[in-house]
Amino acid sequence: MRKVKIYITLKEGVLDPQGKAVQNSLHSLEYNNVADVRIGKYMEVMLEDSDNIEQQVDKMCDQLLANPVIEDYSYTIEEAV
Amino acid sequence: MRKVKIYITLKEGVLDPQGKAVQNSLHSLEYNNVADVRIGKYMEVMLEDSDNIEQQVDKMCDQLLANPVIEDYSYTIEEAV
Amino acid sequence: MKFAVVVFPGSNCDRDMFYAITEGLGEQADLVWYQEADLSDYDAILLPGGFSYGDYLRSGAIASTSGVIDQIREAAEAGKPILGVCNGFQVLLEMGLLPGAMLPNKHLKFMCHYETLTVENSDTMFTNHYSDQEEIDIPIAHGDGNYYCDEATFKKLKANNQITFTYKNNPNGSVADIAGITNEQGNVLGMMPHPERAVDSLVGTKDGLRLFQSILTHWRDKHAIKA
Amino acid sequence: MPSKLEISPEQIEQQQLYKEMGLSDEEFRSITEILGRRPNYTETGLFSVMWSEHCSYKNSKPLLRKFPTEGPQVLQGPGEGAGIIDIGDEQAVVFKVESHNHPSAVEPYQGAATGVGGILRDVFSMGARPVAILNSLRFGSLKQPRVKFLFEEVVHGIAGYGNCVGVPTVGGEVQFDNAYNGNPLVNAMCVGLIDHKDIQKGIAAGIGNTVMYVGAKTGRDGIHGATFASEELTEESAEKRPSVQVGDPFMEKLLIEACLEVIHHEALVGIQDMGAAGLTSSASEMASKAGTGMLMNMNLVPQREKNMTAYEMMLSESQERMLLVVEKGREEEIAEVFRKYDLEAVSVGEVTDDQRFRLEHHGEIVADVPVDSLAEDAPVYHQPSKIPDYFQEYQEMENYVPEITDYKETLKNLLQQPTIASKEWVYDQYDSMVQTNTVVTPGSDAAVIRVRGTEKALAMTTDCNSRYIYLDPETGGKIAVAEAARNIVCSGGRPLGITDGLNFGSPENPEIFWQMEKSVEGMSEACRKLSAPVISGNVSLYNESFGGQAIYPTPVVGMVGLIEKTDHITQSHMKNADDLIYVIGETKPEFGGSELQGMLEDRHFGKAPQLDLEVEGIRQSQLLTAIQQGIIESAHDLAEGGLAVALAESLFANGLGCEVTIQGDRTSALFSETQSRFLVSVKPENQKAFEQQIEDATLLGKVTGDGVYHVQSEGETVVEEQTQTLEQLWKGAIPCLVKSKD
Ligand SMILES: Nc1ncnc2c1ncn2[C@@H]1O[C@H](COP(=O)(O)OP(=O)(O)O)[C@@H](O)[C@H]1O
Ligand SMILES: [Mg+2]
Repeated sequence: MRKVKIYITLKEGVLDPQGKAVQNSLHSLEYNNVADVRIGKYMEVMLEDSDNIEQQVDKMCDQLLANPVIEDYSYTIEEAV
Repeated sequence: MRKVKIYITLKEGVLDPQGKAVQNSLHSLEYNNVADVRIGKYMEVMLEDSDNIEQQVDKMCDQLLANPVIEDYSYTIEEAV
Repeated sequence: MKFAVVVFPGSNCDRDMFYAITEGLGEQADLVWYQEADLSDYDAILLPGGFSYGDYLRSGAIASTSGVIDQIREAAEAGKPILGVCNGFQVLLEMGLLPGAMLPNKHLKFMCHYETLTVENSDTMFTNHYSDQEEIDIPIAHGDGNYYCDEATFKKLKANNQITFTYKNNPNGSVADIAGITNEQGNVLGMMPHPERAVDSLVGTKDGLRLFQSILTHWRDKHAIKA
Repeated sequence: MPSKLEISPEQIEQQQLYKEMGLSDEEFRSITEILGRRPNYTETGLFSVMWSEHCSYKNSKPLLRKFPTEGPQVLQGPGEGAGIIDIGDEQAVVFKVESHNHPSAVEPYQGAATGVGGILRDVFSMGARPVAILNSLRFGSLKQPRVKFLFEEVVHGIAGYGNCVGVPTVGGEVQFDNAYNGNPLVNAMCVGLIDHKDIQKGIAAGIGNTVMYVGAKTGRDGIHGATFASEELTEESAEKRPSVQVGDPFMEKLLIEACLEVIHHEALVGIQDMGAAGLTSSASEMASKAGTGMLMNMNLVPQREKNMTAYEMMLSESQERMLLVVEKGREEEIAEVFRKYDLEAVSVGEVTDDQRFRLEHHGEIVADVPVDSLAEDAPVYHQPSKIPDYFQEYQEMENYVPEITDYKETLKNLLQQPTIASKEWVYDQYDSMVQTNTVVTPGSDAAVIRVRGTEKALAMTTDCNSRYIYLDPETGGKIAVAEAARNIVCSGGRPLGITDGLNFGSPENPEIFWQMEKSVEGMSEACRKLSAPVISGNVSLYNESFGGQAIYPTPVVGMVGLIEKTDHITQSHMKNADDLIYVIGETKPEFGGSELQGMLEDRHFGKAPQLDLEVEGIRQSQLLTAIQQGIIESAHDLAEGGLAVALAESLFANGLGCEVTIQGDRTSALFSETQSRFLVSVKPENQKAFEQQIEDATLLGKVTGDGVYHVQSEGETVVEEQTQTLEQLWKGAIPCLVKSKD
């Protein structure tokens, strides 16, 4: 079994209303040293072992998990028990 | 400047309807080796240097970024330019 | 004229769309469950609002990978009118039939109320019953209606006259107040506001009915020419 | 909470583990008697949830019996998932209210969301299509950050769930008072429509028939939710947090469509949702109602987590689950219906003839108890009641009449009180229009939805001014019902019936039990007088925050009315310049519990406004007749803030003005909260007809087109202000409080 950790982030230049809102809230809680907040997704996908895991994950991300118009993705693959 | 990467995940045992739906969708796209999907949040917070960065981040997470009733969090802190 | 209303798991404006056609417009419509769909017999395809697959992951994303999508693509290529409203618009974006993507509303809240739209292009198969720059009142009801596209795409939309509706008072942060766009060919329209909720004056305005009448007029004209 | 089967019956008794589950010594003894032996761990769990207040109504039953529950229109009174009332043409309306106070106090988004999910299931499990949701909310002061957070998240949660399932949220109420600082109230009401022939019952009939389970898998969430809802909130509640349930509205939407399809299948015998106390209550109630027994195999229950015990499965409150009883041998036909919606229907047991409730797990019988002992034999307590000292004191107080010098400023301040201010910030987040039947969206008195294919429409509202009830529960209880009826009548409808959501503190406190008793008596009397029987309801007790401060007694009234013709639909907004403005009913100096009193004194005291149900009934029926005759342009009941506020609210939507003259004491004329009053506007040509039809109407003046709110008295201007200015204050108040940082 493999544990794939996928990170999906908004592309640079794409406005992040959620990140903005969180940043404002942090400021109002007096965390004044917060310079920027961007919010993305973090997924943990458990995959049964198979060949070409990387290719598969790339395809999943392109097809479904990320939207290439606004998002980038990256991932790491770990051995899982 | 520091870049804090925060990972927010649902506590074990808490229902993840989103993860379930994505898992089913991956199955219908014939990724049959997907055994489980859990979906959380990934945040990048840029912080101006200050003392006790860790303490600060912990507090932020407890107070606002994560919902301690159903979510866990972890983070890493990097030097940023 | 025969309309298909494609129903995905989690669609919830499918019946409203159905009634807009059958009672409002007085034409034929079927609710077509996404798995059983054979769309070849229909003259127009309607993708209704709602929360397909709970809007999990991204609004419209999961529906845009479901089996029926290929048929929708074919119908689009064949030049049939395809209308996606709200979640339907999101599905069209996720499919790539329309350019751009949806972000959460700028204030991060779901909003439901009437908005005034400006008809930016009355020369489409969806808007020929309106006049250019006419203002119409149509309800919105969405949480992810903040339309985004990059600069190059926007220029193209502009140049090709693909921007069909804009908001008079932008409620959600959309680029250039965009409320609805078509594809380059002009036969696929996606819009966030709900014309199907505005076809009967008892429950609101009738400003949406003319959108459906436009589709019908276009279809009749086309078939009259053929005949 | 330990969850091991190894804990022996002896240990449960000796270490009094049953107490942790909420059972008293007495109750444990009586369980032992019923069984003729000590219960094992699983059995103790079954009893603890079924005998909790939430499921058994053990403290409230004697009071609930006082409610009138019958009427020619009632098809199903209290007892099933929801009540049903005939609306003619072989159609009926189904409705019920439910509270989710405790879960919402701990996790407001999910607490509120799952509250909506639960009440929807109560309605569609009857076979009805849900057509509207309402919500009745109480919060503390928005100046407190925690309260602000609860408010935002609760609204967000209701929106998140209701919008997704495609049922319009059309109305409700939100009130703010310090009494709710530590304990918010979140009540949700669902209204459904059904054809008589489709009415379902939750029964497990037919020996040998199969019990099927549909929907979400069972996890460890919400274990002991029912018990939790029957306790006071303490610091430890925080520890019970893992019991928070997460809702899946997408699953719910699939369940709605699938269940409404499966009810037409002749192989379906009974259907019920798994609500509080999950599998335990649904299964045992279905068998008990049918006089049968049930044997379930826990290994077959779909499970989300590993190594779950029978105890955990039986007590789990995982959401979006339904239990069905199906003719033996036809399970596959039923499963087929659900499969279309990607739902799995699984056989988990069978109906037996022994009236016992038996559970098998890993080949062993892990519970074996008489069915009725769970569902029927819970103890009933007649709690002592005592008149609180404060009540005596308030009754003896001299009548309180505030001194006002600047009427305009007072009006402006009143319009910004969060309880009076526009709730647009709330209802804009709700999809109020999906299903395209909403004729009157939130913002008028009652919401109105049409019944497609007929000339009829349904008006619906929730109301409860808990300040009056605190001051005088009996009068306040009457007022709550009367006010709901006023809202229905103002919209052009005739009250059909009510559902009640009784939210109180601890019934073991005699003064609180007295509040319960008196308010139920008041409500009952009003229901009788106004021909609005109680067809369903919900009880939520132990609403007390850290430190034992009980909430104001808050018996929420959810009322539905029938509008015979859509032409009769009336709203509170005045429509045309030159229409005549009337107030119906005389005004007395009544300020006990008023919004003005709260604003000026920061507390409530004195007598509640009086109510004469006789007069109330006559005025309502006269007004309804006038509306049906078509001689009323707008109608609005006078509630919080009195005439001055009602007048302003009636002018806002269309930006009109008014030219009004008041008589007598100015403070009372403008701000008193005397009951049974209405503000109406009438076209000049209908003046005669109107005055003939309505006995005690006073002409106040007329609507003007200049957008100026103008009130005078004895030739002097008392208030003069742009309607738009007033509207901005009224609309801006809540968004401003939510945004403010302190
Ligand atoms: N929580 C809510 N959800 C939906 N609508 C609401 C809510 N709170 C208030 N409203 C709507 O705002 C309007 C005014 O509410 P309220 O002041 O309570 O009216 P009334 O005093 O006439 O009962 C009503 O139409 C009501 O349905
Ligand atoms: Mg009212």
